[in-house]
Amino acid sequence: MDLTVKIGSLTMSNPVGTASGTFGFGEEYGELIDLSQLGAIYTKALTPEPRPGNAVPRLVETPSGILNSIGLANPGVDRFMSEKVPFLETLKTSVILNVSGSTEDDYRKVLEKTDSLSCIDGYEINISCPNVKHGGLAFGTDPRQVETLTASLRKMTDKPLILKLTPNVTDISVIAKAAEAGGADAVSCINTVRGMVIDTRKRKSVIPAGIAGLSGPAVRPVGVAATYTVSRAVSIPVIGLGGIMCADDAIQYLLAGASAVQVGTGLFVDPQLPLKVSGGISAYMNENGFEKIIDFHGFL
Amino acid sequence: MDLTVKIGSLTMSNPVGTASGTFGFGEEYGELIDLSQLGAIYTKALTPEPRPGNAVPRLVETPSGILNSIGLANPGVDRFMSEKVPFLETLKTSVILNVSGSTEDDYRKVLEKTDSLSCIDGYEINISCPNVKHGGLAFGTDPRQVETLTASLRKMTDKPLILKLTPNVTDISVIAKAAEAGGADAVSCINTVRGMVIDTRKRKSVIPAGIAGLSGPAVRPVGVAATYTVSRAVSIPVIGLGGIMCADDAIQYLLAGASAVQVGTGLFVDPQLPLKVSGGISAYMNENGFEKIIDFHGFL
Amino acid sequence: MKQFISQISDLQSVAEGYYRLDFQWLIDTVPRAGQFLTIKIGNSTSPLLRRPFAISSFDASTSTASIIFQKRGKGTELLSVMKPGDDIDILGPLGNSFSRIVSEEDESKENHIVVAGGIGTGPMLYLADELKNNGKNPLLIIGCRTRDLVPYSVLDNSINTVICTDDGSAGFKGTVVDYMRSNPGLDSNSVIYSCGPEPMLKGCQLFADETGKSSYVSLEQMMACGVGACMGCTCETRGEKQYARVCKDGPVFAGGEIKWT
Amino acid sequence: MKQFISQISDLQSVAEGYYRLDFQWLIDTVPRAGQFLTIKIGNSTSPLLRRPFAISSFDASTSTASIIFQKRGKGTELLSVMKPGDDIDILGPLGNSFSRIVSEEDESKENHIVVAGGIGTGPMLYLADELKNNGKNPLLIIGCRTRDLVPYSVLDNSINTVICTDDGSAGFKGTVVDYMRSNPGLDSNSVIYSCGPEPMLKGCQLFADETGKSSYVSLEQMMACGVGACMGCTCETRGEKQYARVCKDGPVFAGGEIKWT
Ligand SMILES: Cc1cc2nc3c(=O)[nH]c(=O)nc-3n(C[C@H](O)[C@H](O)[C@H](O)COP(=O)(O)OP(=O)(O)OC[C@H]3O[C@@H](n4cnc5c(N)ncnc54)[C@H](O)[C@@H]3O)c2cc1C
Ligand SMILES: Cc1cc2nc3c(=O)[nH]c(=O)nc-3n(C[C@H](O)[C@H](O)[C@H](O)COP(=O)(O)OP(=O)(O)OC[C@H]3O[C@@H](n4cnc5c(N)ncnc54)[C@H](O)[C@@H]3O)c2cc1C
Ligand SMILES: Cc1cc2nc3c(=O)[nH]c(=O)nc-3n(C[C@H](O)[C@H](O)[C@H](O)COP(=O)(O)O)c2cc1C
Ligand SMILES: Cc1cc2nc3c(=O)[nH]c(=O)nc-3n(C[C@H](O)[C@H](O)[C@H](O)COP(=O)(O)O)c2cc1C
Ligand code: FES
Ligand code: FES
Repeated sequence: MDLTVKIGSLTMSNPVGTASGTFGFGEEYGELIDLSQLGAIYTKALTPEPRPGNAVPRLVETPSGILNSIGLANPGVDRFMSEKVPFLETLKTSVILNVSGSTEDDYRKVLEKTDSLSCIDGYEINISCPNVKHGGLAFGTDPRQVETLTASLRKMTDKPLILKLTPNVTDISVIAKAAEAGGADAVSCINTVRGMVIDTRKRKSVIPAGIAGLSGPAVRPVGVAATYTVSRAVSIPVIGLGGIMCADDAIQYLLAGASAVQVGTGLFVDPQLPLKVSGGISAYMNENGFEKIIDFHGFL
Repeated sequence: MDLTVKIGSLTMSNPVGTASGTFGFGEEYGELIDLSQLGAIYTKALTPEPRPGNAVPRLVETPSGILNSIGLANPGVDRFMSEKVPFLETLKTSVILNVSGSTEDDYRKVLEKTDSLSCIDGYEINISCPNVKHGGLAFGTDPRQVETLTASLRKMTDKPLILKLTPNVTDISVIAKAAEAGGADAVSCINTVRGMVIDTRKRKSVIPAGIAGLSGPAVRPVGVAATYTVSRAVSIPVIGLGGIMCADDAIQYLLAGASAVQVGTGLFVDPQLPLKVSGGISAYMNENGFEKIIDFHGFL
Repeated sequence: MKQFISQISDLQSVAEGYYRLDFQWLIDTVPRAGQFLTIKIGNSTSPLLRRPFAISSFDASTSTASIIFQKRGKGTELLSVMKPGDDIDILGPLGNSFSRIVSEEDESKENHIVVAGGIGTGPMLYLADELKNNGKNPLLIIGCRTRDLVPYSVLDNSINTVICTDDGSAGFKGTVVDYMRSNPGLDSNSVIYSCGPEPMLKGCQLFADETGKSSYVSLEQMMACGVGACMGCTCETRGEKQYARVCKDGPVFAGGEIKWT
Repeated sequence: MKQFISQISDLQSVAEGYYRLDFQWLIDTVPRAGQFLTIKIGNSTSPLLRRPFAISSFDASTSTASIIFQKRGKGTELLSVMKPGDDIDILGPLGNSFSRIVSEEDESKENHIVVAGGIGTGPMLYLADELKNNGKNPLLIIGCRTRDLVPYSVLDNSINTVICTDDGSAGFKGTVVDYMRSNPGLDSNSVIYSCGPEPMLKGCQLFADETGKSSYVSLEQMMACGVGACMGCTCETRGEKQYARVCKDGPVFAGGEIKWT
């Protein structure tokens, strides 16, 4: 039985990674989970400059989900190099750097400074960020912007380039095709869903920033639907995520067409979850006589 | 204290109605809830021809939500006239007819045949339906189609015209503005969110139709965010719904900018919920010294 | 039908993974065999929907109703750990009942074969009881995979009962349909009532058709409202794309009305 | 820090709406005052996140740890009805502890004033205990709205304790800060530790600043991961838009580090 997954030139040891923003740069969870058994670590978003993040509270629980507005809090690329890279260099696990920005240039700057690092095995481009040059609408909502951005980054790196799609669009398949046309090696979906919670006592949004991002099991059906739609629109691999809380959930994504999955919010409930999920996927493959991850595809 | 709500020429006795598709044409729940205390009954979708609906199962539970694909099962406008109208005529409650179709003509046909009925107090136009003449993309995803459809229906009726928005779009405010430009008296949001659940044992979608509609508390933050966004984009009233399970949830919608709310999935859990919600809204108004529903607005 | 908060008077395991729950029936309407109720389990949003269960017995003298349920998912798991005295939120009685559907002609027949399997056992115990009280002498046939699943403790000695197990660990070895086939004594002037897994229902229907018996089935389907409003729980009936609501038009149907697939 | 499944050894109400939960501490690391753990409550997806609680006592001889919690929402409601013997899923110990943050100079001072309010009571009982075991003679000041909220049953007689109630129904009438202000005897060479509602923390900080005392606070914030990975639980610190993670850099901070708003 072969659990490996190929994304561009990279081979991950198994399909289960940790979702960006929920696992930091890997260090914090190191005491709780054997990092070497992860298929991949998708890091917290990195921007050229350090970002302090948004005002608090940044989190609120919703029915079977959480709403967050962290505000891309991260140390910036320079402190990343000095503070995070030494640890990442000790890992054998695939490390995918999640990159964010407010302009195309921001993304380029991060790639420029990090492309030569051997501990970075690929990039996941977070296009849910508002593009300040285009009236603040997220990059990921406009197929032309997505294609241009992808093509521009494609020229800068041979490492796997994964475009991370937002579900907050009319037709996610159009965006996925744009990423493919721009030269992406894969797409991942979904990023968080737009949501809001109001404190009726204080009569204001619980999260000061207002509209924020919904994740967790509440949005799993949304992620599975997006994965299903996207995997029928493109021929590059799709990485599925959103609300995975057990192996069965991950298997839904694989059957929907994903080649790999990520565990995000689920980690907060059970730090061991990624390993349980990959164990459960092997067990399912065993029971069903599947040899490779590709055997999950084509049933729907 | 004044709980009434004006939508176009109609005054509803209170802001809490029952969401389309969850309350039939009012009859079935009559034994369980005092219909005269509802702000409004939004009926099941009506199409010109009878529709049997989709293959079963049509429902599956998801974390804090349900996924449905009823397929607009309804008796068609002719049987509606003979089978449902006599009951509706006995009611004092406002009745809003939810209208669906596959072409603009379908919507027109329903209005044509029903506009003279005195028991119909207004229309809610369900534009989440795929437009067969436009490649099957939902009417509600294209602002031009929405404006044209609204304008066309506007000419046919003086009754309140409520356009029901789908959350499955990049920018819901653009769609809301199109409805306003076409002459809508109000918009309601949200219809269900695209979702999918896969049965990993059978390796197929639980719901034969594949992608279906997610509702219930899981999507409440999505509905509140949409209501917030839409109420800032248009000056006509907004009717908020999605996942209301208690008065506090409804108050979130009102504070977000809604002038009225609907209870859908919540009815399945507690048939008395609409009355509890309107009771809770009055209590909140009392405690906070609010005189009218409009007093909820302007805090965010 | 009414929604009411009742108290659990008893909760007992009756077979491996099966429980009988007794509770106070606080409204006047007397529930009939085939009718069901829905229970809101817990007060979290997950599980969310009310869960439907058929009534398995009703004692008018003590106003006690009961259901027999199988632990299947999180809803029934939570239900199985409740305690006597705990509140439960009931909506019922729902659905049509056998008495409303069975034709007068069939009702007056001599032989009534009541076939139960798995989670269909509850309503069929009640139906057998109802038939007995109406002066009939029903034959109750219960099919189980194996002996541990037979709810011996809730069986009524005064009702003629046959146990069938797939593995022969109790009673007749074989399915309920195997049993009926191997008993040609059952004359064609019988009525078969069945509730249980779909293959069992289909088997009973086929057997009834072949041997010229009447057949009634009680169906199951995912439900949301339970009162006929949402069109979520339909089953396909004879005729081009015709659907009936299991919760309101059923759950009991004349077997011939259903489009078996 | 480790994740482990433990068993509840005791669960008692200690004041109106407050409970003390004792459980087996199954790992080697000894938890320190100020540290906390997170508990996954129930196995539904709602409540979803693990809930954080500070350790309120630790008995090495029996490997028993405890928390004191207030019933606030659905998570703590579910926790309050659990029973001895039930499993609980613990992740801990988390956070930095007072012992890691308090400077050597402050540690060596004579006077230690431990101020607790509401859900901050647990960690401060433990801190007072720790100080006592280190040979200090701490003064514990507990602020409550009213008498029924005072957790008398968990107070240690050997620790000098002052109760303050807003309504004067027990002990000193007034806030903890009122009490400190009205006792000018507290010399400036004291260290104040506080945990509780934010206004109380701010009050303690202000009082410490005014009277030249050292001040340490233990903060609370909505948490998701609890281990420093998600950046969800930050608090603003001195300096332009600087944030620290309450779960990892805290929850204990030198009061002067925090930007009070
Ligand atoms: C009219 C009717 C009568 C029933 N009578 C009985 C009975 O007497 N005894 C008994 O043990 N079971 C009965 N059932 C089935 C029972 O409702 C399900 O087993 C129960 O809902 C499972 O809930 P869960 O949370 O434990 O499982 P889940 O994990 O939620 O689901 C397990 C299975 O139960 C079914 N199910 C879940 N929710 C519903 C729902 N709202 N409506 C219908 N099916 C659902 C699903 O198809 C699923 O495959 C009846 C169902 C219907 C429709
Ligand atoms: C470091 C730390 C130590 C704590 N120690 C204690 C303690 O010793 N005793 C005690 O009673 N309480 C303590 N709390 C608070 C406790 O975590 C909350 O009261 C509890 O999570 C409420 O859960 P709920 O489901 O009952 O309420 P909910 O209805 O979910 O929420 C009620 C309130 O609790 C807060 N809350 C909910 N979830 C979390 C979370 N994941 N993280 C932080 N806050 C949350 C929310 O701000 C909300 O206003 C501590 C919190 C933190 C961060
Ligand atoms: C606290 C938090 C922080 C996140 N930060 C990022 C981020 O920096 N970059 C990104 O692409 N996605 C980020 N996400 C989105 C997740 O990676 C993931 O797409 C989403 O949460 C859905 O998956 P889940 O339901 O498994 O959490 C974040 C999510 C959470 C909950
Ligand atoms: C079973 C079911 C049937 C529905 N049918 C319709 C419909 O016919 N027309 C319509 O506009 N919306 C329909 N909806 C959408 C609801 O009216 C509502 O927009 C959505 O469910 C969100 O609200 P809720 O979370 O309160 O249910 C249906 C929803 C459900 C659950
Ligand atoms: S469950 Fe709603 S119609 Fe049957
Ligand atoms: S809760 Fe995640 S960083 Fe503190």
